[in-house]
Amino acid sequence: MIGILASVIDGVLVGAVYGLAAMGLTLIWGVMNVINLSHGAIIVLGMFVVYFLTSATGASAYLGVPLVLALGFAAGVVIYWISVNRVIGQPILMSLLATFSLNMVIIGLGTAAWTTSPYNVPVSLPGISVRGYTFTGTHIMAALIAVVIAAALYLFLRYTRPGKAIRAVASNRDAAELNGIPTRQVLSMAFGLGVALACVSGALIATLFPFTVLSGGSYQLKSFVVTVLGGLGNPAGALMGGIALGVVEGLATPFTPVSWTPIIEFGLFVITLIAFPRGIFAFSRA
Amino acid sequence: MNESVSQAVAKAAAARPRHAFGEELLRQARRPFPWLVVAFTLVCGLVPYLADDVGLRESLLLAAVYVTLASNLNLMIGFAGYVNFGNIVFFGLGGYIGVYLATAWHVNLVLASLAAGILVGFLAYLFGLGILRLRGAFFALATIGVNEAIRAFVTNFEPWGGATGIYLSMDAYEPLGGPMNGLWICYFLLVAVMGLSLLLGYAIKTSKFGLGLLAIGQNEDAAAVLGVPTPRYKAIIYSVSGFFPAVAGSLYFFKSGIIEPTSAFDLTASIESIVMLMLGGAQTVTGPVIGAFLYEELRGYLLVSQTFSHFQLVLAGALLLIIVLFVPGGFMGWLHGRLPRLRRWLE
Amino acid sequence: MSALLEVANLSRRFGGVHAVSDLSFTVDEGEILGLIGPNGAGKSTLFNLINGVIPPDAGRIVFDGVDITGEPPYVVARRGIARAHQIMQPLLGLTVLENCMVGACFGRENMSLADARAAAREVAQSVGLGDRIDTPAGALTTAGKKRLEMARALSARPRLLLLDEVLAGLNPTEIAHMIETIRGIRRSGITILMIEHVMRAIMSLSDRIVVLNLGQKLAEGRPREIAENPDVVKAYLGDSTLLTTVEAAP
Amino acid sequence: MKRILCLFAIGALAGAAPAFAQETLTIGFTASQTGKLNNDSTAQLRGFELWRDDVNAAGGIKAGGKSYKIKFVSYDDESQGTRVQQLYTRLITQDKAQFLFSPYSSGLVATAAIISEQYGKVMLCIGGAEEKTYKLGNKYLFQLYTGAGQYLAGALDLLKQKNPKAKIAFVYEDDPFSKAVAQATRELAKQDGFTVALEESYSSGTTDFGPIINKVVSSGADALLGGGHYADGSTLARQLHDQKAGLKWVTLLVAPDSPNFATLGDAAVGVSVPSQWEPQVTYKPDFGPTPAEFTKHFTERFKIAPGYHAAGGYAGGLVLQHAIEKAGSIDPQKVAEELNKMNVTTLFGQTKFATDPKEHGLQIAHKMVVAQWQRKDGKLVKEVVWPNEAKTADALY
Repeated sequence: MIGILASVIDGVLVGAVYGLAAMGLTLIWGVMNVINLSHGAIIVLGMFVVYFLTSATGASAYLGVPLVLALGFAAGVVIYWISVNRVIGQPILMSLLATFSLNMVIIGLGTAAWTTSPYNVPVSLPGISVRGYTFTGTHIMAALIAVVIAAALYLFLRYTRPGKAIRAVASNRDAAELNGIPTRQVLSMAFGLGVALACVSGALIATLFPFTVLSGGSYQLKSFVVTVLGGLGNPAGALMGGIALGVVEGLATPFTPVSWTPIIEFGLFVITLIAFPRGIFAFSRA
Repeated sequence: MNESVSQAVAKAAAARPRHAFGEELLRQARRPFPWLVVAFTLVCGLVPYLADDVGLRESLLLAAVYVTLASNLNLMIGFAGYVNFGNIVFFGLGGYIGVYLATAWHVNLVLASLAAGILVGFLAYLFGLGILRLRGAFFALATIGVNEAIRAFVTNFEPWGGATGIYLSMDAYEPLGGPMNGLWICYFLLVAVMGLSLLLGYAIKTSKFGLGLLAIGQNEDAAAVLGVPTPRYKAIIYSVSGFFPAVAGSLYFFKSGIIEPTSAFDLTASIESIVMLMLGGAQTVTGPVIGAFLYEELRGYLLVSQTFSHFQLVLAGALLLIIVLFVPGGFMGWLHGRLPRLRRWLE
Repeated sequence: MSALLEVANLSRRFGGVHAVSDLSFTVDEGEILGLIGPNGAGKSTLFNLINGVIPPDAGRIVFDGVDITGEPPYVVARRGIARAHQIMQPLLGLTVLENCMVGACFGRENMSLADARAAAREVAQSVGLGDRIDTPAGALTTAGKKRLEMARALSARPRLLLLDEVLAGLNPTEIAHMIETIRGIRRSGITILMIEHVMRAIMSLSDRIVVLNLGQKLAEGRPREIAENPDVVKAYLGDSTLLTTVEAAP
Repeated sequence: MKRILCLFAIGALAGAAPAFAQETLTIGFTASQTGKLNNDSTAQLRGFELWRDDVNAAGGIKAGGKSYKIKFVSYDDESQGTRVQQLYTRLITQDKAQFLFSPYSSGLVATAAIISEQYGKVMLCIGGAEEKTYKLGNKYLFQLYTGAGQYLAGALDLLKQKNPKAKIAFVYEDDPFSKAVAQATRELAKQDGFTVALEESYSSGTTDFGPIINKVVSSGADALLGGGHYADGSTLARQLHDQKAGLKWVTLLVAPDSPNFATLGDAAVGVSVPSQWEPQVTYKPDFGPTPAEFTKHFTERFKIAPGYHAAGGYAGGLVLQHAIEKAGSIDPQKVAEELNKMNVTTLFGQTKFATDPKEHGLQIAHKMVVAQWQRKDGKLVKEVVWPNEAKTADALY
């Protein structure tokens, strides 16, 4: 029994980080109807930024989070103007391919620079042990940061001028344009924000698990699942979806072989898509 | 003016005898394009054989597989406007079914491949019932989900060897006259599948069914109001677009001698076929051929080039981005724009 | 004249709003029935219900003696109901000819591709798009797209044509042109049910008019009766166009 | 016509060539320069390169009155099976490789083997221990490593000495090699009277072992056997340490053999590995350098101690060289016959291939050792702890 509980708690902790990873994807998707297929590659960039930061300065990985946010935002704005701006409003295939090609470029450059060997960010925090089960400090810390960032994003979208502009553009681009909102600038800001979130989640994941240049793919797939569970363009939903995914994984593992988890995950994904195309948690749209 | 309207409508109303199927076939046979496809297929099949060039054969074999994938993908993406990101699932499943039948049950390769095609077509129809209700990006994601779920399932499916996959013993090539002969036979069959895929694409493009698909691809709701039976057409094309990739998968993995989940359900291969389609030009029959050959050449060159082998992904990605941003019609779109007359010759 | 289309007790709600509520009327073979009412009266919803884009919550739709309630739009189209949309929905990437061919192929006649090509060419010619057959629909002007919308519906050789504000956004010359076209269509034996805001046009074209308000039938009758109906006048209170156009109507 | 031209060309070359025939022998292979097998494959590649440079420095391979300089043609297979077949075909058809080395890891070996067999090329298989490939009726494959079935036999022997009633958890990568090892070992363990407390496989890209470690804790296991390759194995070891799984014995495949494993620090202590070879072994080779000479030479060149992948790579070259020299020809048929007859000891230990057509090419003479990471004078070192006659330290349990 305690084994199941431990497994579920672990699921919640990791799920919060999944949720943060998905937040960037869902924000971009919801605001400009672009599924960012370079999401995984961007998560990996976040991982490497933290890696080089800690190995160069010896500083704690958590101190790097604000810097990762800032760098991610800047990178996102640049990416938007290079590859996304032209395909806004075009058929979905175009934006999928534009972002996918970006994915190839980032992964390709990353492979050339860092090979595909695994990297580690050494972080050690005291964990909590209960009856043989240990919850590591890094997991708890990552989950806490994820929740704080989710809350900050929620407040930003709700109560600040740029946040309101993003929401306005998301709900009706033409109307926003008519009201004098410079939609393209707002879109680039939203894209930058999405990329920044992806980078931060990558930074946090790097403190938990080893990673390679190719690690992003699996987190990207998980982000899709989370986004579909949580509903489009809904950061709060993404956090809930992430935790839901973590709990499902946690609940499943004591009863089935771990290798079955992906079947459960993707089965759930497809069924949710068909049954609730707008997401299970869509009702709580922020 | 009003008179002409009533006249036109009345004229259109006057019942005409329908063209019989045979007559339609005859009409198609008088057009140059199908013969171009046949000639191309023969050239592909015979040149490496006559030149006895195994290296050329291997390179053309991959190109033939790519053409088959891209051309069938075109049915979904180019015609029906449904972005199928998990298209490779047909190829992988077909490969598994074909290789399994050929090794465990000792079914003849051709029969096993046909069975794989039919079974996968049927499975696709069933999946389609579920996921074809989704539109746009949601459909694209669902196809990824289907591919990943099936990959995870096959990884755990022991009769198919789980994560290890199925290995062919060298005996498996004996019915084909040994491995060397077997490779040639697999090659000819794959080239034939490529030719048939192209003819299928052409037949659909020039048919009423194809017109209906194009209408769905442009605006599904409007198409339905115009009378296009959208659910049926979508289910049919999703199923049909799975047939030849499955046959090709069966032949390809038989030729390879091994099938395992990671290579059979490789999402990257799916996306690569989209890249080829875009490179050559969607909505055309020739586009996938040009795209596949160009891409295979490029990839092959980059892979073994000392200078670029580390940058192959970067270059391929940059190329794709340029196409998407500046030449969305691909090579054929560009060519047709330049030389509209060519439209009559190269579909 | 017998009823070609019979709508009985039709209702449809969106959330708490009654878009169409217990509506009944008939369209006779060969007539032009005008449908008017203020914005949000449920006119477009009614069209969507008739051609099966959305299913009704209650009520029946009978077309040519067959109950078509709840049938999907492509079945309805095959039975002989075609529609020109208020917001133009041309298949932008296809040419004018191909657009019309879609209508011809999948409409009532179920034509072969070759027949459809011939029919589409003739119809395109007849609505004045003859010289633009190979133009992609996306490249047409607004008026051109409206014509295409009509041509495509006509190519299906329907028995009943639903026209949703085909005159909106056209200049007076174009309107006059279109009115003649509509008259021509009726002469060729096609029954027409049309929504229109250009009162002068609908008053002159329609044999009968049904007035909708808040999803319900407010009035029904010949154009002149409608114009003098006090309920209608009240519903349009503040909308002086109705009064002036009706007074100006012949 | 073409033939005549060819003859003409050969004649012209022969006329131009110097009297002592110095020719080139092309050996083709792929290595995982990128991808998840990168770390393991690189070590093997270094073994190949060291052998090549040694041979060429000594004037090449001498066979039938000629001497052949070795030339490598190699490509990056990205650790993926799809690329392997394409590239091996290219090596054979376009680059005209006369002999082949295998890629690294059982899955890729099996994939490449199909091509080498289809074209009838001799392939020395170094990085693949799984046995199924040799039971498919192949004629030109020769395996250097001890087969997967024997991999963990030593670890079980050790465990029997320490705790005959140990509860064992099998946690292994879902790939052909690790799966074959785990399944064979599980049967051995049951015969030896151990309890199998848990059996879990994980996919190759796994980075989060939390769920599995929770299950290990729940199962109450004392010992963990399994792992896979470097990337996953080192992660598993680290997370076992972080989550304090309370195991008394951990043996992982492959990963702990790499010198890089020492970077795990405390997490590495006590982790053992079945090894094909360790620098401390004292085999007396029939030809080629001794283990000590090789270790010194290798460490000087690459600034890192050799693991068994490196030694295996070097030995693979030696075995091929020996067979060619004995055959006095580079005809694949004749070389294959020599390999069939071979029974030699190199720095890598004894090598002999099965000749029964049902398992042709399988390694039947080579023996393994078990090595364990221990702390000695504050430094992490890898000690041989089994078999008893070869051990350099006692096992930590």
